[in-house]
Amino acid sequence: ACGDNGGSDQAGGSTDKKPKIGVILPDSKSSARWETADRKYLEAAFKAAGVDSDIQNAQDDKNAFGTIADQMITNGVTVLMIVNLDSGTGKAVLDKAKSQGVATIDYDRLTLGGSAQYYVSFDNEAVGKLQGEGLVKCLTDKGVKNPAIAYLNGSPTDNNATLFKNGYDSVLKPKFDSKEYTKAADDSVPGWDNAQAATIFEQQLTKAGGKIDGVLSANDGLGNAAISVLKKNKLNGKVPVTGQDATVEGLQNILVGDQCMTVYKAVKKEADAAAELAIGLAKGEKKNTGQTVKDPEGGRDVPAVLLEPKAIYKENVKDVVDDGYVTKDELCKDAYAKLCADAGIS
Amino acid sequence: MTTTAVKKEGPAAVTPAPTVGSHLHNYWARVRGGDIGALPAVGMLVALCIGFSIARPVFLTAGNFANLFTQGAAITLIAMGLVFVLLLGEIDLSAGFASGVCAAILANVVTVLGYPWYVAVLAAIATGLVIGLLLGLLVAKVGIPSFVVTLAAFLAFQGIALMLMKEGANISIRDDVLLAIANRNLPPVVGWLLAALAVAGYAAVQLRRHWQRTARGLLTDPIAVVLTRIGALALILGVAVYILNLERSRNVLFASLKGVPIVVPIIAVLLIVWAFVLQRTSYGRHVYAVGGNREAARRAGINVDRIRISVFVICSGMAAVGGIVAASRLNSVDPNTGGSSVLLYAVGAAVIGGTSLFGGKGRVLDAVLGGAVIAVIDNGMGLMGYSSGVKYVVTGVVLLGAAAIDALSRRRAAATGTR
Amino acid sequence: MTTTAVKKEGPAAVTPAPTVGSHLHNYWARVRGGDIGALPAVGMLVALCIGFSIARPVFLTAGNFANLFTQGAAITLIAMGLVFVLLLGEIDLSAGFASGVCAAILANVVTVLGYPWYVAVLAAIATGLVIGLLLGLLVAKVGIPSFVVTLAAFLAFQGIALMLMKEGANISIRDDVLLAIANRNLPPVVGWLLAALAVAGYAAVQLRRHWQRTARGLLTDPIAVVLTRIGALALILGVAVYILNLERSRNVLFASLKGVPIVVPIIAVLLIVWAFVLQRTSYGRHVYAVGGNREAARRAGINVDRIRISVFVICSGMAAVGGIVAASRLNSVDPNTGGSSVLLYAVGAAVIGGTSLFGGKGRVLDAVLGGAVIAVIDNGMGLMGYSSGVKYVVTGVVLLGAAAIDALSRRRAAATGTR
Amino acid sequence: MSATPLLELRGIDKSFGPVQVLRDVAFTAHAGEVTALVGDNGAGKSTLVKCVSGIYPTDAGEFLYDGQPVSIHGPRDAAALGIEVVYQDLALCDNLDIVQNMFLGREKRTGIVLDEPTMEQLAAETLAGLSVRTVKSLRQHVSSLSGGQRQTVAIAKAVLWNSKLVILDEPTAALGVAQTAQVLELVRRLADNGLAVVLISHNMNDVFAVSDRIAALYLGQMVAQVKTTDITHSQVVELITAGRSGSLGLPADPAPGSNGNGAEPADPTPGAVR
Amino acid sequence: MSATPLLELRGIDKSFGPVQVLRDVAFTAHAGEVTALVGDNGAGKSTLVKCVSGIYPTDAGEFLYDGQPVSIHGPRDAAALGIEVVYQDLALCDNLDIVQNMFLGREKRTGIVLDEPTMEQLAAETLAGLSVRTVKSLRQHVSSLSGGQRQTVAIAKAVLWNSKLVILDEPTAALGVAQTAQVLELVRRLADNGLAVVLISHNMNDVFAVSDRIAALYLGQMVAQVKTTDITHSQVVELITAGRSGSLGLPADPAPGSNGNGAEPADPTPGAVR
Ligand SMILES: Nc1ncnc2c1ncn2[C@@H]1O[C@H](COP(=O)(O)OP(=O)(O)OP(=O)(O)O)[C@@H](O)[C@H]1O
Ligand SMILES: Nc1ncnc2c1ncn2[C@@H]1O[C@H](COP(=O)(O)OP(=O)(O)OP(=O)(O)O)[C@@H](O)[C@H]1O
Ligand SMILES: [Mg+2]
Ligand SMILES: [Mg+2]
Repeated sequence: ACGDNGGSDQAGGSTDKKPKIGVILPDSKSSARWETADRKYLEAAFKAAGVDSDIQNAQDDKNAFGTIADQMITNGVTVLMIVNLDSGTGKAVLDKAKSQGVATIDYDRLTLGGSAQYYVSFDNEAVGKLQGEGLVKCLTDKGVKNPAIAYLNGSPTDNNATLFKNGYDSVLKPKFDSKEYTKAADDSVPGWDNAQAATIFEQQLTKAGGKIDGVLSANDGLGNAAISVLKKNKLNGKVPVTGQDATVEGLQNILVGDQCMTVYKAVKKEADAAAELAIGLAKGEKKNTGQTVKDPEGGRDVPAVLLEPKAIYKENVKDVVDDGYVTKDELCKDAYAKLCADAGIS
Repeated sequence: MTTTAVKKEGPAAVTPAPTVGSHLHNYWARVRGGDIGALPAVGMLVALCIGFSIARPVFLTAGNFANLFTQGAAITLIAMGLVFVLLLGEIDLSAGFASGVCAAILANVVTVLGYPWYVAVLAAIATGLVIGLLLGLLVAKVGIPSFVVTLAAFLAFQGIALMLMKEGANISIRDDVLLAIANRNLPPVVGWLLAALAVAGYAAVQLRRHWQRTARGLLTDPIAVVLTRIGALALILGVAVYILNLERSRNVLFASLKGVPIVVPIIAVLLIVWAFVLQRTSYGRHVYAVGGNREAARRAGINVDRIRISVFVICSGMAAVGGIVAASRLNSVDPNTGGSSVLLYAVGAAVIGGTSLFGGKGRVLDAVLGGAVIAVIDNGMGLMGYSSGVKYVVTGVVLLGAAAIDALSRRRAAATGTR
Repeated sequence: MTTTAVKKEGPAAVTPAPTVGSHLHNYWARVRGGDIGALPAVGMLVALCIGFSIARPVFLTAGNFANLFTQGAAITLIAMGLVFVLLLGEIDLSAGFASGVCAAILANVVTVLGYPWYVAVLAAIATGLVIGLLLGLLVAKVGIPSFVVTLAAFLAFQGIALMLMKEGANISIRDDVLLAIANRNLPPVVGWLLAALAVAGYAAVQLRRHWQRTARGLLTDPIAVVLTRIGALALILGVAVYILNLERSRNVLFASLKGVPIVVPIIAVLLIVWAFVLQRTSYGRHVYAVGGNREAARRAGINVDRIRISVFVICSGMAAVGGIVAASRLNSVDPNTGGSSVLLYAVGAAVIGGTSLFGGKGRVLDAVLGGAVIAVIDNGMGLMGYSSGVKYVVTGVVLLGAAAIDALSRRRAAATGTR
Repeated sequence: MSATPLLELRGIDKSFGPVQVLRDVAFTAHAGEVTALVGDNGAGKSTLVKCVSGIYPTDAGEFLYDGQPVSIHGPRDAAALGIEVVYQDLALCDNLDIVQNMFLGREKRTGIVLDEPTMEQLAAETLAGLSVRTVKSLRQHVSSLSGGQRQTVAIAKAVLWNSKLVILDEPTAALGVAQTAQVLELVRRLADNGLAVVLISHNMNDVFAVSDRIAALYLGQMVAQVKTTDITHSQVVELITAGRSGSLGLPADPAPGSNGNGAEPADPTPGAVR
Repeated sequence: MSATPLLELRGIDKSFGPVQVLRDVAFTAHAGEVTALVGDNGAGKSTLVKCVSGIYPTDAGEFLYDGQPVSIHGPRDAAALGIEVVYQDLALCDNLDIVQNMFLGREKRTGIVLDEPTMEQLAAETLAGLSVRTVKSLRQHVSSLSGGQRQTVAIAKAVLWNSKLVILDEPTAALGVAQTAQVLELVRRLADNGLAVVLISHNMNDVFAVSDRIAALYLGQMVAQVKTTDITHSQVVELITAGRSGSLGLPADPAPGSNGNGAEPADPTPGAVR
């Protein structure tokens, strides 16, 4: 659906050209959502509006990120939507686009000091906060006294991991300070790599002499790694584990009871909102979002659409399916059919 | 033409049959001369273990000992295959992602398509073999340098893994047999049985060889040395099995946890098989020859292309096995399986163990020892509780320190002129 | 002892001075014989450009041409340094993260500490040199294999970069001079001036050499060939500068965008300097000698250790330059700068260009040509709009295809017995 | 010797890129005879041998083996025909020991397992027959051998097998007095046993001591192939250094380099850089 | 020759791991003389040379140079003392051309730039003096040279410099008749110009033709060092193969291998595997 108008766009004014929207996604490894959900929903929205689009993924490579942006501008996009890998790179791209008269949107991640027209996102700190609260809830349900908590943070080089951590720290740190909870371990997982996460968690468990009562893991993949180790020690289900992204695997773990909760971000809503704004920009319209976010670095109030992430427990797994984010076929395969039925998923 | 009288069968019989004393003396002279085999790698391991035990006493527990095996298994298996490629002076950058692709096939076949576990395992290994065949053909027949071929494969396999995962979703593995591979243990009795079998087999091979050589009047190690070796193996295996058969559950009420992890016999069998292939078959001999001097091997009538292709097949096949173990350990496969540092660690394991990147020098045991070094470092560092930045730095420094032990103990080799 | 009369000064004068015709004839015979120098790499580039231009006509625009340079600059610079290490048959896995660490130093000095840009640049490059010295000492003096040393450094530098970034935050660069490096262009006039200067310099060197050799009665290329070479360079540079001086802004109302990107003269100068060092100084000669046969070099009295250390210094120094350019291009530095595929791409660039991993064979130009191949593939793939899985696969296949062109054109070399 | 020669070459041409090394070479080797191949340094002797053993492909020319035309595409083809070669550059694997090198490519096995004891015994016997007295152990890597010891291993490797044609490229260059005698005796014995032997040597004493025929190469051209009894020591030297001697060799003068570039007897002329 | 020898070695011992290769070796080389070093294959000649040139460290022993004790820690030290060596294994860089190899480590420069024309001219002259006639271009990589051509390059490389002691380890092994004559002439010329020359060779004719003294190594021991005029051809051969000849050499019998393991003249005995 793209590239069919390339080549001839050297000369100035772009108003009479067919609008074309470029989207740069960050990677496919920190979370599956970018390729499995965002791409799908955005493509659908653009198609419905009849605008051309070019969606690419930088694969966690900042150099590639810059290159893709160059290429999209060269390719003649009129609106550029980015999920930055970090604010610095993001800013470089946004500035370059601006100097070429290309409108820009920050998607999911705000580029500090940037120049995007809009910001559409879930609040990453809020995600972390939900995780922290979820863990507290599960521990309370289990009635554990003075629980020992292990952190499995995201990649140390990923700024979002830091934001998530800020979120759950805001919930849990007071409890550590008041000695209500104990922090048993706190490690980051390089590159969100699940295999390394398993080793890291196994060592956390060894170091704590087996006394870990709750795992705050930053996403479902890391959570599953922790669960695999717990299973090996026959502790699965006894130690609550958190997650994020509402992956099929994560939801299944929740249904079985091995995982306590995940955070679901209604990507479709986010994608639809962003697509609407982008299509508007492409057609030269300016929309009012009714909300702004302050860019602490640039000191600018960025018009924003902010969506609420949602905590998912066993009780409301159904909501994710109802949203169409995962299908019943995927989730309720084989052994999970009965569990699905129990959870009211039909 | 001076025709000097040359005695045909000289004082060959005069050469004294070695005694235990002279054997030890010769061994010590060899060690001082720099021909030290596996000693430095073992030295590294011991030094690391002592260091970590002092820093974190929990390192020395039975539970942690058992963890070591499962943590290091996948990388060790991949490294074992890489030894073959390195022996030819080639490199396979794609081994990591090849294991990822094979794991993805496994997961798809068993979870998505719902076939039984053995079909999935066969499919995964078959995929590995096909991948290896492809790489080998490109290297040997088309003549592209293996670095470039496998760099291209490194990229392509990442893409294939993503596509097999529908662009990024994980696939869970729920099959009990597959999960058992990296997560369950042998019943204690079976552990003892296997250990006894291993010792008996080793004894049989060693004694048979001894008698055969003695019968032919060839130089051989004294029987006492042979018996000592057998005894040493029995002791090591005995202690290891004993420790692994200790109860290591955090809470016996919940569940009992003891026995030799299932990956251990898997690694052991593969180690024996590949060591046999390299040391005792003409195929293995040819691998060394091609790695040592490709032109000489060609002139000796060895089908060099076939050897070159075969090592890639073995390497990717072993990568598949590694991928299966990794998938079992994580209970799932994701697009990053076999990614990040897996490849570097696997090559590093082989090299740390003593395999040369220039070909012609290396053993499968190197991969296991090197893999153990890396697993111990990883394991120990996990107990230290550093922040990620510090952890990286300390890991690097520890690795360097371990390698320095090796390098310094090998320096004598250079000093005495042996290479 | 038969004392055969041997004519001392034989028919040396009989050897005909080569004419243009015989020169072309000899060149063609050399090409057919497999001695084809840079031809395959150039062939690869042309094939790739044609392919992408057909698939996406926009590939051929001036704007895209300019993009190519800034996109490939950092990797090319790192690859240039790596050529030195590879020439010795060593490897530097840490070059990528070394560039990251140097970039982190740059950012800290200029942004956090607020020093002027030149202090930061000096600090970054000095860091690179110190890193190289350290690696070199460990390899040459302690005797640890370079793969292991730089694997450890690869880990440690990741950690250091993280620590310099305070565990994960990124540091922006706001300094205009630094930002200009990878983001601004030379005024068109300056571009023309530099091109003229380059052609004049080349002509001077070539003609001086020609006259010198002719004066001494040594064999030399005919003057017509020398003049043709100079003319060809003038033509290529002229066309390139002309295209880069075209207006390539998408919207002139917003901003004008034309001229040679500033990185181009930076790369060109470094290319000339390093090519000079390798081809025309005794240091360069010694690098080749040590890489070709370390023992022979040692016996010839070359200080092998010093050469080994020096190449690591050059490599890390160039990595620092690459890091600075990368930081400039991205306006910021984060702990991942120099990570992901940077290293593999940089080594790949050198190898694709024709540098051997076994040492003794390679040129700095290889790194530039190989870097160009990788940049073109990356650039072209960016225009195709594939999903990430497909993109990886296609990139791998394209890379393989390009390398196959090279391999097949070099096959004659093997067939005629030259290595 | 009217019987068909075991090996016959006709019109062999070989170039490396622009340099023609062999031109229109004819050569025969008869069973039961030692044929000495002589020529100056760089005359093309080793190249000719490598063409015969399939290491280099030829540009033109015919191979007849036992009267039958054959084509040899690699060392394996040559070995299959019963051709064994001791190369001047020895071609041993430095990372393997003496026994392993001697049996390389043709290991003795029981089942799939290498039969080391048998190989060790055979190797010891063969080496003993070659007067090697200073080798400390057969399990020594060949990289630690002296020049002469390496050469002996290479020779032993080639004569271990039942072959029909043995080619030795300067086999005694690095050998001591006793060892040289032993090898020459071996060469004679091989020929007497009915094998065809080709011996390349710069030592005219050796050549005259063992050979039945002498073939002389001069700058890539075969200038004469005659019976040893029909030629004198100094005639051979003349053939080697000047390409002709009396009625033998190249036709009298008109400049030896008349039929092509590249092969004239030029003193090394400074070549163009690059 | 009562003057102090240019090079004097005393009591040199050298072992490789458990194998002792040189034991208590004494050796002298006088300026203006050609000293031939002879010995069987594996006697330790090349090892002795490598000890002198600093490639191998010695286990024990003294070096006197011009009467002064010196210690040589590497080839650079040897070169600084004016010692030039042609090694048996040649030690050329295959990836460099002839000129580059000949000037390796001692390139001619103008400023920091290599002076290629001068090097090319000097190389051409030196090679012409060594009777090399088939080298096509001085810019040819040495990997493409014939065995004899390689050897000539190695010799030319060593004699290009103003040195005081030139050691040649079997320099004529691969050379043709004319080239051998040329090298022997060169060896004599060097000595006549006041250099000390050490020549290792297995060819007794060559040894007697040019040498002033003969030193014989037998199984790592120096069994005799005598004037060439005081000894006969067959005596030298006896020294080489048996270690003694009449009053020369090792003391009469009591089993030659009495003083140590490892060095007795054993036929290769099958060693223990591993
Ligand atoms: N691979 C090659 N590429 C280019 N030229 C080569 C190659 N191999 C050999 N030559 C050239 O071919 C000629 C013949 O070489 P060859 O090795 O056959 O000589 P030879 O007769 O064996 O000499 P020698 O007695 O010195 O061993 C030489 O001039 C050599 O430089
Ligand atoms: N690096 C080494 N390691 C072990 N043994 C060695 C090594 N180098 C040489 N030797 C042994 O030392 C002995 C002497 O070797 P050396 O090369 O000095 O002999 P040589 O007198 O030069 O013989 P040749 O005439 O064959 O060249 C030989 O038996 C050889 O096997
Ligand atoms: Mg030859
Ligand atoms: Mg020698």
